[in-house]
Formats: sequence, C-alpha cells, structure tokens
Amino acid sequence: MTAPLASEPSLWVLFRGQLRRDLKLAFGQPSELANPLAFFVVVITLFPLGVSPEPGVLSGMAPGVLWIAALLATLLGLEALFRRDRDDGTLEQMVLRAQPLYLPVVARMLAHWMVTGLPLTLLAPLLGGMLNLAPEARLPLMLGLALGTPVLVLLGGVGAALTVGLRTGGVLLALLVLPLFVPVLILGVSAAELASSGLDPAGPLLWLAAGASFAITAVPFAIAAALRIGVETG
Amino acid sequence: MKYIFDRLRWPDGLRRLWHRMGSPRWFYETTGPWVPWLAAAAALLIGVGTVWGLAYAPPDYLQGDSFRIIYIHVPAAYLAQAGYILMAICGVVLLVWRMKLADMVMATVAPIGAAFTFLALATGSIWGKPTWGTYWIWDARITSVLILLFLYLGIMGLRRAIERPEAAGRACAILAIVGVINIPIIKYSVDWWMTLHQPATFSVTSAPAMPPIMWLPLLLNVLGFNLLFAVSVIQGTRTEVLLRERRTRWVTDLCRQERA
Amino acid sequence: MNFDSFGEFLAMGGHGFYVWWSYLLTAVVVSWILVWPLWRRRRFFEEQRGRLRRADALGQQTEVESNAPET
Amino acid sequence: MSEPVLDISGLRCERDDRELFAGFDLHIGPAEAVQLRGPNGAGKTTLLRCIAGMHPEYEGRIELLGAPVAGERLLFVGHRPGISGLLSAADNLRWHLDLAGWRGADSVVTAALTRVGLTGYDDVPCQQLSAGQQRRVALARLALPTAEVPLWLLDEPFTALDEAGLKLVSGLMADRLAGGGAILFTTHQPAPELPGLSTRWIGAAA
Repeated sequence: MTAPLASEPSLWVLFRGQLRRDLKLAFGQPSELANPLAFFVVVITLFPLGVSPEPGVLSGMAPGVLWIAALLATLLGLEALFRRDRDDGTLEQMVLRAQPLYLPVVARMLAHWMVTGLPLTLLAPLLGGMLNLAPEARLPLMLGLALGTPVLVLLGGVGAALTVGLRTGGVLLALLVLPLFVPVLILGVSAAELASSGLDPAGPLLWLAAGASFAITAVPFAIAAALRIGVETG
Repeated sequence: MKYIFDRLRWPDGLRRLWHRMGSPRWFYETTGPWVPWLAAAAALLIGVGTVWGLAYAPPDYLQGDSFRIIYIHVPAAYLAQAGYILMAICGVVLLVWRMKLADMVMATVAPIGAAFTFLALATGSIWGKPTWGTYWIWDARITSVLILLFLYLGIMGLRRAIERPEAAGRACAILAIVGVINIPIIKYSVDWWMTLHQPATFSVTSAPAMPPIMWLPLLLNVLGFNLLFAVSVIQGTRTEVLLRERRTRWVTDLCRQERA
Repeated sequence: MNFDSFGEFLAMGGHGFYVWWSYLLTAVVVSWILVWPLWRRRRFFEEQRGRLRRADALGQQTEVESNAPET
Repeated sequence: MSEPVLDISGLRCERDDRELFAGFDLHIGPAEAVQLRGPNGAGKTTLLRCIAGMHPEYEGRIELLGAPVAGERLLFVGHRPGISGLLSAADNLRWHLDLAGWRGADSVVTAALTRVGLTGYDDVPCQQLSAGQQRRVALARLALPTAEVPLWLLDEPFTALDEAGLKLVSGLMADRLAGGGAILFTTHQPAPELPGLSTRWIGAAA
C-alpha cells in the first residue's frame, strides 16, 4: 500500500547520523564547549588560594580536588543536554522515529562525552602538575578519568532526561545525580592515591572498567525510558 | 520480563489475585480490616522489645548502657534500606505491568523510608557521641546511610517537581531502579574507602556473639518495626488511593457514607 | 531487672542523655509517620464533604463528576 | 471498504485531570484525509499526541494497520518544528533521514528543499531564516522519502505560511494521498481542496 523505503533501515546510519548531528551542534557553539573546561580550571585554581599553596599539602589533595572539579564540570554540562532538543521538538522526533531509541541515545551520550569528559581527561595531568601531583599518579589519574567520566556522563544523562521538562531542573538534577557519582569518585581518587604512594592502582581501575562497561550497556535504556516520559504532553 | 512472566504457567488463582491486586479499590477495601490487627501486633512487639532492651538486657561490656540505642537504630537502618528496595520493586511492577497501585505504594514509601533513614542517621550519630566522643564521624556505615538519605530526597524532589502524577510515577520508578542497582556499589565502595583510610575501625554493631538476652529484644523490635512500617505504608497507600481515585463513583459513595 | 532503682534506670550508667534522646526522637518520628496519613485522609474527607454539600445545595445532580468509570 | 489505516474506538482521554473526550471513534482508510475541527481546548492536539504515543493518559483502542502504533510508521509534525535552529536546513533534513535509518544519497535533501522553495538555502543555519522559511524547512520533511509512511499526523500545518506555502503543503498532502497514505490534520484555516477529505468535529461544538 505504501512505497517501501529505499532499503531496510540501517542501524549504523541511525547511530552515525545522531553522532554527527550532535558533534556539529556542539562545535557550532564554541563558547558552550569551552565553559565546563574553563570552570574545571577555575575551580582547581581556587584550591591553592583557598586551602594552601604548600606543595606538600597540594600533592596530598590533588587527586581528590581534580576528581571533584571534574565531577562538578560534568554536572554543569548536563543541564542543557536535552533541553534545547526538547524545546525545538527534535527530541520528540527522535523518540518517535528512532527504532531502537537505544542507538541515538548512545550516540548522544558519546558526543557529549567527547566534548566534556574527554577534554577533562586530557587536561587533568596538566592541572595535576600545577597541584604538584606525584608524577607516577598521572597515568592512573588519566585512566581513571577516561573510564570514570563516561559513567558520570551516562548517570548524569538519566538525571538530565528525567528533569528535561521541569522548571526546577538545575538544583534537582544535582540532588539526583551527585549521590550516584559517589562510587566513581571513590574509585577514581583511590587509583590516583594508591599510585602516588607507590602502590598498584590496578584494583580500582579494573572496578572502574567494569562499571564503565556495565553503564554503557545498561544505562542508555534508562535514559531512553526517561526521555519517553520527557516528551509526553507539554 | 513481562513476556516471560505471561508465559509461565501460573495457577489460575494466583493469576487472578495478581490482576485483582492491580485494583486500588480492591486494595482499599481488603486492607482496611488488617490495620488494627497489624497495629496491635506492632505495638505489642515493640513494647515488649523496647522494655526488655531498655530495662532487662545487660549492659554491653565495652559500651555500657549506651548500646541500648541498638534496639531502635538497627530496625531503622534495616527499614531504610528495605524501603528503598520496596520502591524499586514497585517501580519494576509499574513500568512492566502499568499497575497504578504500585505507583501509589511507591509514592507512600518514599517519605516513610526517608523518615527511617533520618532516624537511623540521627540515632547513629547520637550513639557516636559516647562511643567515639563526637557526633559525627565519617564511618562507612553512617556515610552510606547519609547517601541513602540523599537518594530518598532525590526521589521525593522529583515526584514533587513533575506535575502529572502518571509521569511522576514512571520517572521515580526509573530513578529508584537506577538507585537500587547503585546502593550496593555505593555501600561497598564506601566501606572499602574507609578501611583504606582508617584501618580497624571499631564497629558498633558487630559486637561479637551477643547472648540471647541481648539479641532477642532486638529481634522483637525488628519484627515490630517491620509491622509498624507495614501499617504506615498500608495507611498511607489507602489515603493515596482515595486522593487519586477521588473522581470515581466508589470514592464519592464512600465520602457520602462518611458524611452520614 | 538490670537496674537497682528508677533513678539508675534513667541515668543509664551515665549515658542517659544519649539513650533517652534517641528513644524520644524515634517516638516523635514514628508518631509523625502514623499520624500523617490519617490526617491527610481526614482532610480529604472534609474537602469531599464540602464539595458534595455544595453540589447538593445547588440542587444539581449529585454525582461530582460521573464520567470516570468504576474501577 | 478496505482495512482502515488508523482505527480508533472508544477513546477516552484526560488532560490535567479534565476529561477531554470520551467514546471517540475514528476510522481513516488509505488515501483518506480527515480534518479535525473543534474549539480551542477541545483536545485536537492531545488526540494527535495520543495517537503518536506521546500522551499516555487515555483509555480505548488505537491501532495503526491492525497493530499497536509504532512511531516509525507515522510522521508527526507538531507545534514544535523538529528542526534545530543552530543547524542548516540540509543538516536538519539529513538527520531526519538518519533517524529512519535511510541509506540513500543526500540528493533527496536538495530535492526536498527545492520542492518547498528553499533552493540555495541548504547551508544557512535555520535560525537565520524567516519564520515562514523555518516553517518550510519543517514541512520539507513531508517531501523526504522517509515520509512515505502509512499515516501523517499534522498539527496546524498551515500556520505561518503564505498563499504559495499553503498550496505547497496541500500539494504534498495530495501526493501522499495518491500514494495510498492516510492523513489526520488540524487547522484553523479553511481546509484546502483535497481528494477524499472529510471533516470531523471534536468537543462541544459537535
């Protein structure tokens, strides 16, 4: 009765299309891209000023400071994650049309991670140097961030999707997701701390890797379900 | 999941019960007579357990009489976790079977569970003063309970923020499920973190081999608090049923009877 | 009985302050948990009663809104 | 009569605790268009969102070709354009093709833009276009090959369009009807000339 599509729908086209669109959107607004990174750097600058510029004190707290700053920078980028898409109606088109919704959600989160988590990870050793982080902790810190920030972005994505239609978004979002960030924070910091005291950081890093693979598999389903609610009526 | 469930061979009676349980009216009418009995049993158990624990159990050889806080701290801490798990189970039932009653239970459990979480935290902190000499210590158990309280507050905040009750229910269900998967991870990571920083912490509730005269009242109180929790969840859900079904015939009729 | 006098019972071996505060707090929270739904329920009935009375006074059909089907 | 494309029976729908309509039946067959009319607040938009699966507070049966409604078998144009203002018209349309997993070449995007009279505007960010032009970009989705689905749901497709735009959209709708599709739409303007068009009232003014 109706003409069939040119061919069977391609899942790869669906994934790639969403990724390409979101990256184009992100790079279309360099200021929004730079804001979380600038925030990350500014927060870190505050610690030597607010606590102590002593190299000994700084190196002790460097892993924790870097991780908490990364956590907050991630949180900062989350609020706008789905909001614009909801306002211009592209979110409802995505939820309606994409089959399965899982794929564009993964693409969306991947794109978001590439413009937030990835630059944070790359920037961290530089700032670690400024905080007198032990050189042998640099690699574990980066690995921890590389494995941990995807989890943060995904868990944060659930919160952002759940609050997408709400006026009180920002504060509520922080309350929803920060408690869920706790294990990532603990594992990430302890990897760097173990390494800086000359111990093997493999344990927490492996746990983070396990968490990341689980989160990448399971959490997009939760985000997709939350987005379905977000586009309903209103 | 629903697919598997629907294809299992359930006895007809069970299947009927499950479908009837979805009806808020059925819940309201069936559970009404239970409440006084449950409340009486809860009062009896808690009364005996508390008096026994306060007056008759011997003092702890290390902590003296301050250990008697255990008889409320442990039940509260247990219910704090059980309440969250109950919410997540209700969330699954709501998302898979669209059972409205599950949402009403979930909405009721959130503040009750949060209250018990607060209680666990407060009694733990008060207990900490004679034990550690300070009201607050970053002990693994207390820290996990604090995070649990944040999770409860998040769910309550989310429900308040979403205007349509139907959407609020499903949103909270998703959050509860994500949270319940996280709870053990949070707990183990916090435990591990604390042992990394302060090895051999003196743990208050793992007193070795309590004699029966000490743990029997604890058992009574745990059972009693469970019943108390059940009473308040049933009562709260009954009220929630009335509020949400206020425009149906049977609730209007009920209001008429109440007036007479 | 583990204590020799009522005074000793209250003192709880010097820890009375902590023990009694804990139990008092529990009593308050538990009563709040139990009373709150009952209070909500009473308020609900009062509201509905008011609505029904108004509807009756207007002499209209007494069904508040009869369109919802019975469950 | 052939099997209906859209089959709604006994639909009862609420919004904000208020019943919008009850016992609503609607059957639309292939190559049929139905214009939904009714006063403001009667529930026209809500009905469209119910059908699209974006308003769960309903009771009754909604079937698309004898099966529960699936988003990929319908095309929904709502009040929100579904077009990102920061991206160009071409990028937006390409994304709509990608959403459907469409493997074909990009040339269809240019063709769709030409069809709606936006030749040469492919790479301008949509927010720099006029309101009418933006509306045309949103409606260019109707000219994409992925629009060849059994059912179109169009909420006020003629707003912010000039005479030519109006003709354009009714032309696209006529093409879809000729292709065997079914259309359900709302409008406050007088309905365009379409083959197989009927009107359906909803709400108080019936």
